[in-house]
This record gives sequence, C-alpha cells and structure tokens, in this order.
Amino acid sequence: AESWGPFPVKVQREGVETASEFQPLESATQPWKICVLVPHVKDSYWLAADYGLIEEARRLGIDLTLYEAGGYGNLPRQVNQFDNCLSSKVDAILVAPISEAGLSGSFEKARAAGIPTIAFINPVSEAPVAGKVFTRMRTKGVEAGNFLVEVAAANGSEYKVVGFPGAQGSGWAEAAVEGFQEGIQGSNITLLDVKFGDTGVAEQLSLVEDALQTYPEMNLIWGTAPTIEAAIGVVDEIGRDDVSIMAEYGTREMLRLLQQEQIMGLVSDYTVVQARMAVDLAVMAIEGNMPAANAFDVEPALITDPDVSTDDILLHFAPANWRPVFSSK
Amino acid sequence: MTFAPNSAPVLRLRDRLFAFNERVGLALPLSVLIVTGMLLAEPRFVAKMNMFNVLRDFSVITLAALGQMLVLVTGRFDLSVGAIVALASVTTASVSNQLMLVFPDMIGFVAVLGVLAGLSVGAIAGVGNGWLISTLKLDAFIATIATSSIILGAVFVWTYGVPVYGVPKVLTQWVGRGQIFGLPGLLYLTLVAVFIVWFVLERTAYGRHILAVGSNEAAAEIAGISPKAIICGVFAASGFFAALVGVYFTARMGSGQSALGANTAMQAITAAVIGGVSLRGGSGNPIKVMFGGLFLAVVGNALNLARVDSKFQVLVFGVVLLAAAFLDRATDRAARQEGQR
Amino acid sequence: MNDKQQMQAALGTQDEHVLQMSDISKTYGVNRALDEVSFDLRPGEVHVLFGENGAGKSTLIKVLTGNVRPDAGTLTINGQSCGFLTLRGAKAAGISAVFQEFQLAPSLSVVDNLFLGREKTRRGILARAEMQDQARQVLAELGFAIDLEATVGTLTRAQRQMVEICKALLLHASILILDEPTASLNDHEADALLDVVRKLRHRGVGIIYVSHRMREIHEIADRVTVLRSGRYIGTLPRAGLQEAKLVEMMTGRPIAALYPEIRQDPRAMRIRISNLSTVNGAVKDASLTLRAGEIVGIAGLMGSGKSEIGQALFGLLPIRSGQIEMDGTLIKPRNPSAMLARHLCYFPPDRNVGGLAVSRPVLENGSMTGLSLNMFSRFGFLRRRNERSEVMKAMKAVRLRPLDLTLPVGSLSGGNMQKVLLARGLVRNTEVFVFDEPTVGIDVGAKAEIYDLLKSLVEKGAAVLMISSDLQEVLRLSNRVYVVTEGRTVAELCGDQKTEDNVLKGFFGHAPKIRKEGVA
Amino acid sequence: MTTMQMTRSFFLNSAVVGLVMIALLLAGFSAASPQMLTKGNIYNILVQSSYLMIFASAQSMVLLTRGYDLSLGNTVSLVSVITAMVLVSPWGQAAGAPILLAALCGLGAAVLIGGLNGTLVAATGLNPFIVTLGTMYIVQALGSTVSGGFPVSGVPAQFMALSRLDVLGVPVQIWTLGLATLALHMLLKWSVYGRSLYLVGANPTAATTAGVKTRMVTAMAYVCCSAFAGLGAILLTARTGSGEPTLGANLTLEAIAAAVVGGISTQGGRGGAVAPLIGAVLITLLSNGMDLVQIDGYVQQICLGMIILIALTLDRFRR
Ligand SMILES: Nc1ncnc2c1ncn2[C@@H]1O[C@H](COP(=O)(O)OP(=O)(O)OP(=O)(O)O)[C@@H](O)[C@H]1O
Ligand SMILES: Nc1ncnc2c1ncn2[C@@H]1O[C@H](COP(=O)(O)OP(=O)(O)OP(=O)(O)O)[C@@H](O)[C@H]1O
Ligand SMILES: [Mg+2]
Ligand SMILES: [Mg+2]
Repeated sequence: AESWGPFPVKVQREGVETASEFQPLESATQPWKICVLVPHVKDSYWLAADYGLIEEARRLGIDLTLYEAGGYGNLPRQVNQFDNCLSSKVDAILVAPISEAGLSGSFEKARAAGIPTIAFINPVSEAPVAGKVFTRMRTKGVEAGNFLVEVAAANGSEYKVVGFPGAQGSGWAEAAVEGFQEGIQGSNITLLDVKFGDTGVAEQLSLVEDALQTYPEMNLIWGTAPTIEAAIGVVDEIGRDDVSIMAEYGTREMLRLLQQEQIMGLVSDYTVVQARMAVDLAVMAIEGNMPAANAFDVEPALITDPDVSTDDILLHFAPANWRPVFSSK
Repeated sequence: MTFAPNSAPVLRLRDRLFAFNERVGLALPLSVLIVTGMLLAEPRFVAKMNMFNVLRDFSVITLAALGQMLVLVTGRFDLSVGAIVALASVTTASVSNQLMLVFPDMIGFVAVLGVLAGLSVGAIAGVGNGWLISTLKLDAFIATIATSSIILGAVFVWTYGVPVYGVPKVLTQWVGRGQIFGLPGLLYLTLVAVFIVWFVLERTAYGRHILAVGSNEAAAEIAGISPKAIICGVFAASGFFAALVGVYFTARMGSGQSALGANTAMQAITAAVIGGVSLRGGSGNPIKVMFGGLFLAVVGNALNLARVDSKFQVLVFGVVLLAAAFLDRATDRAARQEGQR
Repeated sequence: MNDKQQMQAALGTQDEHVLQMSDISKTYGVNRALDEVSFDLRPGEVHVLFGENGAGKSTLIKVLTGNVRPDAGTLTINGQSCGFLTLRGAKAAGISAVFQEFQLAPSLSVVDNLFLGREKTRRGILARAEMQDQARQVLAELGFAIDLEATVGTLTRAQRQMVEICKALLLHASILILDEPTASLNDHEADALLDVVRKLRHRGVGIIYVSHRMREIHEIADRVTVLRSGRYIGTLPRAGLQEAKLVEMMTGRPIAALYPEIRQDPRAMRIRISNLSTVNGAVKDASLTLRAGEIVGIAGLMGSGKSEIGQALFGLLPIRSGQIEMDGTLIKPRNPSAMLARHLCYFPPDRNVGGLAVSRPVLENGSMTGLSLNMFSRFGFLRRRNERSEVMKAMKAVRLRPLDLTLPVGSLSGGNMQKVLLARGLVRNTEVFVFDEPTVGIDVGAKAEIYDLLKSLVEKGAAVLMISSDLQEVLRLSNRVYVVTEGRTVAELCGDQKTEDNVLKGFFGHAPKIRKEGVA
Repeated sequence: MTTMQMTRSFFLNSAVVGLVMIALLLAGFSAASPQMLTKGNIYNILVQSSYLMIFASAQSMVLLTRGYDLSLGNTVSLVSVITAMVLVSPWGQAAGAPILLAALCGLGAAVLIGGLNGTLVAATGLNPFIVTLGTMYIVQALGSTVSGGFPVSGVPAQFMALSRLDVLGVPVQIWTLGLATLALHMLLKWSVYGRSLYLVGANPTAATTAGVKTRMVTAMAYVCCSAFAGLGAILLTARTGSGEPTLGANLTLEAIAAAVVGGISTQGGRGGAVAPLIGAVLITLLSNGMDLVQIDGYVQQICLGMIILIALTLDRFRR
C-alpha cells in the first residue's frame, strides 16, 4: 500500500474548483520535524488518521509527533499543544482543529512565527494555513443522497428517512444534512426529521428508539457510526426488516457491517489518504514547493460493494490490528 | 415558595403535600400526570414499542440509581459509575469473545462467563473505591473522579476506543432483547433489583447497618458495625449495578463499547435526588428512587416525542432537580419541627 | 458465651473481681486525662465513679468499652488479663455502656437503634416482632414510654437518654456502665432507673455508675471511687460515705477556696427578658433580669432549655414571642453580629461544635468576634499588627498556656481551649457576658482561673449571665439564680434561698414562687 | 514541637509537597526529553498554567467553605459565548469601548450565575452538589441556546491581542499568574473576608456564634468563584479568538483537581493562595511533559488520577 498516488483531487483556485491529481512525494530532503494535533484517537476514525500520518511519515523518512487533545471538549488543551509545538521548533504543524474559530489565535501565532501550518480532515475556511486537505461533509451528504435516489429508482422503493448526523453545533453534522437534502432533492425520498445528538452509543440508541416510535413510517436510517452501531440491534429486535441503514461516514466497523450486509453502504472520505496528503503537504510547505493551489478537496467514495479489495481498504481505514502510535520514529 | 402566612387550610394542604412526598414521593404522581398528558396529546406515546423504550430507559436509569442510592445513603458519592459501565461493557465483550475461540461449542457457558466477568470487574472496581474511601478516608467525590479517570484510561489503553465485537448471539438474544410476557426482560431484572435493595435495606441487619453508618458513623462503629465493610459494600454494589448497565448495553448492541456511560453518574444522582434520597445520608427508599427513575425516563421520552430540542431538555432536568431538592428540604424541615413539638 | 453462661460465670465468682484496672494512663496532647488510675468492680455491686467535670471518668469508661486505647496499664476481666480492649472485645467480655454523649443514629427508628449492631434475625431476615417484644419488655421494666417506631431524630433529649439506657440493658451484660444516665431524666424516671439498677445488682451484674447527684449516690452506691484531674484519689465504702468528705476528695481543697469571694454590686439594669419563647419550642416562658456588676446564674437539667435562653438573647435562635429589653429599650436580637455591636457576647457551651474553629490558630479564634472593629480592620483589610497585639493582650489576661498564637486551637488542652473562647469577649469592649457552661470539662486549676476572671469582670462593672449545669458553680458565684425547667423560669433564688435543695425542688416542679425582682 | 514533628509537618506542607513533586517531574521529564527545560517550554508551561490557575483559584474559594461548583465549566462556556457575541455584534462594535463592554457583559453573566448558586446554597442550606448540578444543567442549556451550539468567530484583533500582550517584556499571562496569586493571597490572608472564609470552612457554627455572617460569606464565595471563572473565560476567549459553547466542558473537574492537588482541603478551611498555583503548574507540567515524552493520552489520564489520589492521601495525613 506504499503507492497511493497519484490521487484524484479537486483544487480550489480563485474560487474555481478544478479536477486535478495529487502527486505524492518520493521522499523528504531532510528528516523534518513535524507536529500533528488531532482531537483524539479514541475511535477507529481517528485511528485511521493516525495510521495514515505515521505510515506516510515513515515512508518519507521524517520525524512526526502526534498530540491528541483527549476529546472534542478539550479545546484549551489543543491550544496548549499548539503552543508547545510552536516552541519546540518544529518545521511544520499539522492540525485537525477541534474548532477552527477556537484555534484562530493559534493560527495567527504560527503565521507570525513563520511555521507552516496544514489543516486536515476537520475543515477550515478562513484560517491562514499553508495548505489544507479535507472532504466536504456536504459532499458526503450529497453522495449518500444520490445513492439512495439511484437505489430507490432501481427497485422502486420509497424511502422515508430520519437522519442522525451527530451533535448540533459541530458544523459538519449540519453540513452533512444540507448535502443530504441536496442529494435527495426532487426525488421521492423524504427526510422526515433530523435528530441531532451526542455521538455516544447510549445517547444514539435512545434517539433511534424514540425516532422509530415517532415515525412509524420511517424505513431508512442515515447516521453516524455510533448511531448505526445502536440501530442495527434495534431494527433487528423489532423485526423491521424493511428498515435500511446507511452510514454517514466510514469507519472500520461500518465496513465490517457492510461486509455482513447489515448496511446498504457508507461514504468514506479516504481518511488514510487525507492524512497522508497532509503529511506530504507539510513537507512541500517546508521545502518550499507547495503547489499554487494549496487547498485540496478529496472526493468521498461511496462504498456499497461488500467485496472491497484489501489494497483499497487501506486507503480508507487502518489495518485491523493497528494500534495508535504517537511518533514515527 | 410563598404561602399565605397562618392561613390554616393552605398550611394543611402543604402539610399533606409534605407527608405525601415523605411517603411516596412526588415523582410517581408527576410521572402519571405526564403520561396522562401525553396520552391525550400524543397517541404514539402509548404505542407498545414506545412503552418498551420508556421501560428500558427507566430500567437503565433505575439500576444505576439504585447503586448510587446506596452510596448516597452512607453520605458519599460515586462519580465513577460511568467509567465502570464502559469497563464492564468492554470486559464482557472481550472475555466472551476470547472464550468463544476456546470453547466454540459452549456458547451459553461462554456468555455466562462473559457476563460474570463484566459484573465482577464492576464490583471489584467498586471495592477499590470503597477501600480508598473507607480505609484511606479520602473524600469520595474527588476520589471517585480520580478512579474514574484511571479506569477510563485503562479501558482505552486496552481497546483504543475500538468497539469489541464478537459478543455471543445468545447474549444479544436473551439479555439484550429478551422479553418475558411481552415486556423487556431488563424490566423484570430491575424490579427484582429494586426489591432486593428494598429487602436488604428494610429487612436485613446489613441494611440497618448501611443506614446507621450514613446516619451516625461513630455511633455505628461503637455498636460494633464496621464502617469499612459497609462502605466497601455499598461501593461494590454501586459498581455492580453500573456493571449491570454496561453488560446490558453490550448485549443490546452486540459489542463492547468504551464510549458508554458518559452521563450515567449524573443521571443516577439526579434520579436518586428526585427519588428523595438525602445527600446527608442515613435515609433512602429504593421504591421512591425507582419512581425517580421512571420520572426521568418519562420526561425524557415525552420531550423527545414532542420534538423538544435536546438543548432545552437539559434545562428541564436542571429545573426539575433543583425543585426536587427544594421540596425535599422543605419536607425535612417540616419533619424536624414536628419532632420538637 | 451466651447470656446465661455469662451471668453464671459472674455469679460463680462472687468473691472475686469481675474487673480490675490497674495503673491506667491516657494522655490527650498535653492533657493528662488519666494518670495511673486503678479501679476494680465486683459482681453484684454498684461502684460509683465520682469526680468533677473533666476528672477523667468518661475516659476511664471508654478505656473499658474499647473506645479509647490507654497509653499504659493493665486490665483484668473475669480473671483474664488483657492489655486493652477493642470495641468487639469489650462486647464479647459482656461489657455494655450508656455513654454521656449519645451514640444513636438519628434517621433510624427506636427499635433499630436499640438493636443496632446485634439485630435479631431469622434466616437472615430481621425478626422485627421479636425485637419489638424484647424492647417493649425492657421499656416496661423501666417504666419508660417511647414509641418504638418513632425516628430517633424526632425525640427529645430525655427520650434519647431512655433509648440509650434501654440499649445497654438489652445486652444482659455482666458489666454495665452508666455514665450520667439520669442527667436529663425527671425524678420519676430516674427512680425507675434506680430500681432497675438495684434489680440488676441483685442478679449479680457489676455496675459502674457515674453521677453528680448526691441523692442517687446515697441511694445505690456500694462503693465510691473518687478521681481528680485524672488521678485516683481514693475509694470509700458505703459505710463511710459523707458528702463533705466526698466533695473534699473531689475538689482537693475545702470548697470555699475554689470559688473566689466576688463582690456583687448590682447597679443599672442591663437586660430584662420577659415571657420569652422561641420558635423551636425549647424556651416556653422565660423571664429574667440582669444588672451591671452582678453574676446571675441559670440552673437547669440537661435539655431544660437554659442554653436556648442565652442563644435567643444573642440572636442565634428565632424568637416567637416575648420581649427583650437592653438598657431600658426594647431590642430584637437579629443576629450575633448585631448583638456584639451592642456589647453583648455569648460564649457557647461546646468548644468543638459551636465554639472554636479548632483547625485554625489561636490568633484567628481570638479575634473572631472583633473582625469588623476598626481596631482590627480598615477598608475590609486586617490590621494584622493590631490584631496580634490585642489578641495577645487578651490571651495574657486569661493566662493561656502555652502563650503561642500560632498553635491550632485543637492542640490545646480543654481548659486552655475554654480560655481562648473566653478571651474573645475581651478583645472587644464587651459589657454583658453570657457564659454557657463556662467550665465544662476543664480541670480545677483552670476552673479557678476562670472564676477569677469572672470576678475581675464583674467587679469592673460587667454584667454576667452564667448558664451552667454545675450546681455548685452557679450557687457559689451568682448573686441570684434562676431555675429553668422545660423552657420556663420557675424560680428565682437569692440570698439564703440559694441552696442545692431549692434548686432541685425547682427542677422537679415544686419550686418556691417566683419572686418579683426587687433586690437593690 | 519536636524536631521530628517539625520535619513531619514540613514534609506534609502542601506547598513543599507540590514543589517536590514539580521538581521530580521536571527532573524525570528533562532526563527523557531535552526539550523539557528549554526556555520556550518552561515559558509555555507557565503561560498555560495561568488559565487553569484562575479556574482552580475560583474553585478554591468554594472548596474552602466545603462546597463545590459543578457549574464552573459551563459558566466558562457561557461567558465565552456572551463576550464574543457582544464583541461581534454591531452594537458591540459601535459602542465606544467594545472590549470593555463585552468583558463586562461576560462578567455580569458570571456574577449572576454565582449569585444564583450562592443564594441557593447559603439561603436554603441545600447541598452544594445538587445546587450546582442543577445550575450546571441550566447554564449549559443557556450557553448552547444563546450560541445555537456554534462557535462565535470573528472577534476583533485588538481583543485577541490581549492574550499576546507583553508588559515590561513579561507576557500578560505570567502577570496574571503573579497578580492573581497575590490578589488571592491578599484576599485570603489579609482581608476580613478571607479570614471569615477560613472560619466558615473550619467551623460554620462557631463562625456564626462569633458574629461572622456565615450565609453572606458562603454566598459571596460562590459569587467570587463565578467571577473568577468569568475572568478566566474572557482571557481564554481572547486566547482562542472565539466564543466557544464547549470551551469549559472539562474545566470543572480539572479545576477541582488542580486545587486539591495543590493542597486545598476538601474538608474546608485549609489551603492558601499558592495551592491553586502549584496545582495548576503541576497538572500542566504533567500533561506537557507526558506529551513531550510521547506518553499516550490514555496513560496520561491514568497518571492524573493517580496524582489526585496521592494528593488526597497526603491531605488526609495532614489532618
Ligand atoms: N477526645 C479527647 N481529646 C482530647 N482531650 C480529651 C478527649 N476526651 C477527653 N479529653 C480530656 O480528658 C479529660 C477527662 O475527660 P473526661 O471526659 O473523662 O471527664 P469526665 O470526668 O467524664 O467529666 P464530665 O463529668 O464532664 O463528664 C478532660 O480534661 C477532657 O478535656
Ligand atoms: N441534639 C439534640 N437534638 C434535638 N433536640 C435537642 C438536642 N439537644 C437538645 N435538644 C432539645 O433542645 C431543648 C434544650 O436542650 P439543651 O440541651 O440545649 O438545653 P440545656 O438546658 O442548655 O441543657 P444542657 O445542660 O445540655 O446545656 C430540649 O427541648 C431538648 O430536647
Ligand atoms: Mg464524662
Ligand atoms: Mg446547654
């Protein structure tokens, strides 16, 4: 899985989006020191990111250190870690911000210090970064929506959906909903309701139970990974085999469920690739050969076929036995 | 609260209200009120499946609250129950998962062992808490925050936050989705647990000793009761009940989840306080706590069905909690004045 | 050993001692509570422990029940010697006790408390009926009327006392210890208890009895052992019991010497309380007057509500009805700080619970009442130099030992803690002093010093209200004495009327008529 | 006092214990990572501690009266959101001194919450745990409603500059650290109020009997706690540059932990102004050092729990 490129991306240039390809670096000219900040590594989504970061750093032969803030409630901690990175004289900082607004001070500081910053996975819009790579959550919503429209057209079913996109205020949950709405526009798919809520399994469990109650006509669940963990059991239990399930994003668990044909599909954002690209971008920024168009948009992949090849899997998810590693050395 | 001073009928009404709260608690009638209201306003509320949901929520809250109540009765807190829920969940899943590889033909046996393993780690963690609090005499509030951090850390070191799959189907079938006479199996378990706790507190010497330690620890010690044994016991019970919740979620979801239990401690304390448990220790009634759990479950469900924003739901809980505590305080004061007359 | 065997063992050793304690010592910090005390007990006798407050009686008892571990000494119980007892060991040896401080769980019912720690069970289930029967039997024997299902927290002090007594009797012990069991009982109830004690004595139980009441000692004592300042003074047989002798042994000097001659010179009326009653019902109808230059005593049994009069006057308890006049104008004591501003200070009885912040240093405790004065603070900030010098002055005046303002009060001896408490009145210009049990639990030396302090205060023109359970103290020091029973001032005694007899009559409801205040 | 007693009390002294622990951690971490003792890193630790220290000081005021403030974290979030919203509102921009105005609005909200907590605890005698748990829920609801759950971005650069201010070459946070400790020290040791706080914490009955207005003192402790928290929230908002509805999510317990680790007794009435300082530095150092030597976040969590237990046990021996 060492060769992952060239990888198709979209780049932004003066507000216009164009299709392009991302060409991975062969190696770094020096063992650069880079620092990565992620919200946490407490689930398999961020494990995939960890995998991509570490593997890519090892491939390029650079010295990468990962800091996790311990959860989305720990913004002050991420701000601290950003400062620590700045003062430990790293060559670049990679960050998946807990909140873009919350790190705006930090971004400014990095710019003032002349240290290139790359944002990845969690989108930023205004921040003065040297480069950024992410998938639009909105596009993931669109993909899921389009897919459902197709399926519905193919087998003539009429989907009544309740969405469980995640916590309100996270930004990405709202964006995904917007995209989903766009994706299903004009079709006979109805979005009955959207239930925002904390992405704990127990919380999602009661949301799903209550929604099945509130909307007896609902026959499709679209939501976060914990939602789906919870929903599988509930749907099975009440014997509603007419209820289909669609994952909002991809994790190793979702893939497993797909392979067991428990869910219709998932929309993966190439988490591993994004992480790898971010590392490459950092090296490019350090070495001064950052492409002029520095904002990369990875098109999400809709995975609906249970027989995904192993090579392909490693573009999305960490290997099953991957354990979090915090340093590439 | 404002009452017309010295106007007899009002006072009598107040006294009667207090007396009622003392005996039964207000959670039950309030729950009934909400249920009735919902029946009229929202026919889906009575749908069989919704009742199922309410009863299951009720069971989970009540189980956790029962353990918490025992700890509160001794005048202490247990904030580590959330961590224990996660620990028990992951343990049950891992143990049964591993054992299945060894004994592929004895699924029932494996499932039982898995459940036992989950429940035991819960109880053991509880005993650990109890030891810190009774022997080292640490402040329970902060000590359980610390152990909670340790337990959760350990759970993540173990699982990296990845769900543990491979829970035996029997567990999902029987524990997670089991039904008896058309009602969730967990409900019966909860009712039995309420009965057992009630029985222990009201009908056994050990229960008396728990109440005595909460009421006057020094006097209990002089009476030959070992506060250490009692405190370790109640924390073990609290850990055990939390583990029950964890095992149940595991069975229901078919996987061990380290992200469970974030709200369990606060929910349990809230239910206990609504159920009239005094934080000063020395008294607690599992039946009332059960009604407290029912109240929380009903309110939560009603708010969801009524599509109230989850942000406002939090507000409702805060207000309800304060009101319950107030009422209890007033009742208590009334009781004390009665004693002096 | 079951109860019966225990009893027989006790009876079988009629001529031996069931209990022998020799050279028991116990030190609390710098306070020597017991100093090589020896004590013995035979089966079937009532052995009275006698001594003033703080003599070490309760401590000796606690050694016996396993609550206190002695520093030195040996114990022999039923012929078996042991170094010291644990709580469990004491119980196993058949020792049961009624403590001076109640050991009850307030949120449990009376039955629950009676059987706490030794509940009767059948197959693990509480045998409530059985327990109730037994409890009822004991209550009947004692002639006490208490609702068995009542929550102890709602009982009066006297009722709690009864519960404690029943609790001890239910054990069928071979050694029964009663530490001031009648302190809050009325005559009738006390007599019933004495009957029970006689009965038990007859059955061969060895009884240790602590009481300050001469009448009881005369009625039931077989022997009396006197302690003073933690030391064994002597043991008198029943035949040699003389009150004067006992008192002299107790105080270590002819009584007059302990109590200074105070020149009482009643002048302007400072306080007049008329028909006071408190919201909590502890004070029902109290009237009294207090003049500058005199000490007025208030005597009453435990739980009579005498403390509450002082507390109401200081704004600590809400008042239901009645009037309080200070210097001729009506006042409403709202809170302590308002009363302090009127130069009135109340000194609470319980040094640990209500009086001192024991973990804080002497300095802070000493200046507690004066923080808002200009002397101690300006613009909300402390004037630490002034504070130190003023508190030092006050501590010197009360002869605090050691005179170190940085020590936590908890590390001082009882007497010195009391002095710190009293010194708070001296750091501000206090004119009316309300002392509640000013000498409780302190040694004779300290007592004398505190009396001297009272003397100097009064002779300088202060008005002193002294609420005390120590009858001698009240009678000897006061110009006038009010007797309080059940929240009412039932008698005012002055001059020759100030006798123990009159006070006791007052306690039990046949008091001389209240006189109109009119002593010039 | 004997020499042994003195030695004992010296080593049980919370400041000494804290400093020894800090020294040990510094030694350990610097052996493992050359980065540890660099000027930049030490500076970072101090700057980062200053925020936690303010919250720990806030919590200390309440802990001294044997209470807790569970609503502190949500108060921080609410204040952050309110301050930022005033700053970005046209009204805030238009007013002459928008920063001051915004800060005042934020502080005002904090004081109101503190007043509510204080009144409920002091006047009704309800358990502080329940009261602040109730207000915690309420404040959380307010915060997420006011902000709609979204961060409030776009605060003016002058406001953000507050957190990068240097006075006499020393960063504003270090000043805060010093001034806040000094102010707290003056309050606790030199003012009548501080003295009353200790007395109330050590023995409320005794304090009442001695004429201390116990209820007022207790209520004010909650107000001070919230006000302190509000101040910290404003500084933190300047640092992050946005109003964050989840800014304080984990600060409540962290602040209590820092106060306790520094030596504020949970039994009330003991511990001084230096305690939150030491506790905050210790905890920040712990997480900074473990980050440097690349110890998992999970293990860090375990270590933090252990440190709290050790601190509690030491406090127990001090009693
Ligand atoms: N727990 C304790 N800590 C410190 N000193 C104590 C303690 N208990 C008792 N003392 C001291 O020991 C001495 C003896 O007290 P003790 O209670 O035995 O007296 P007593 O004879 O029972 O007096 P009373 O008649 O008041 O009950 C007193 O000076 C008392 O202050
Ligand atoms: N611990 C208590 N709990 C409830 N009520 C009490 C308690 N102690 C006393 N009382 C009640 O308060 C009233 C007065 O009691 P208190 O003991 O303060 O009076 P006192 O005359 O000062 O006696 P003491 O000799 O103990 O100082 C009585 O009605 C008593 O029953
Ligand atoms: Mg005594
Ligand atoms: Mg009294």
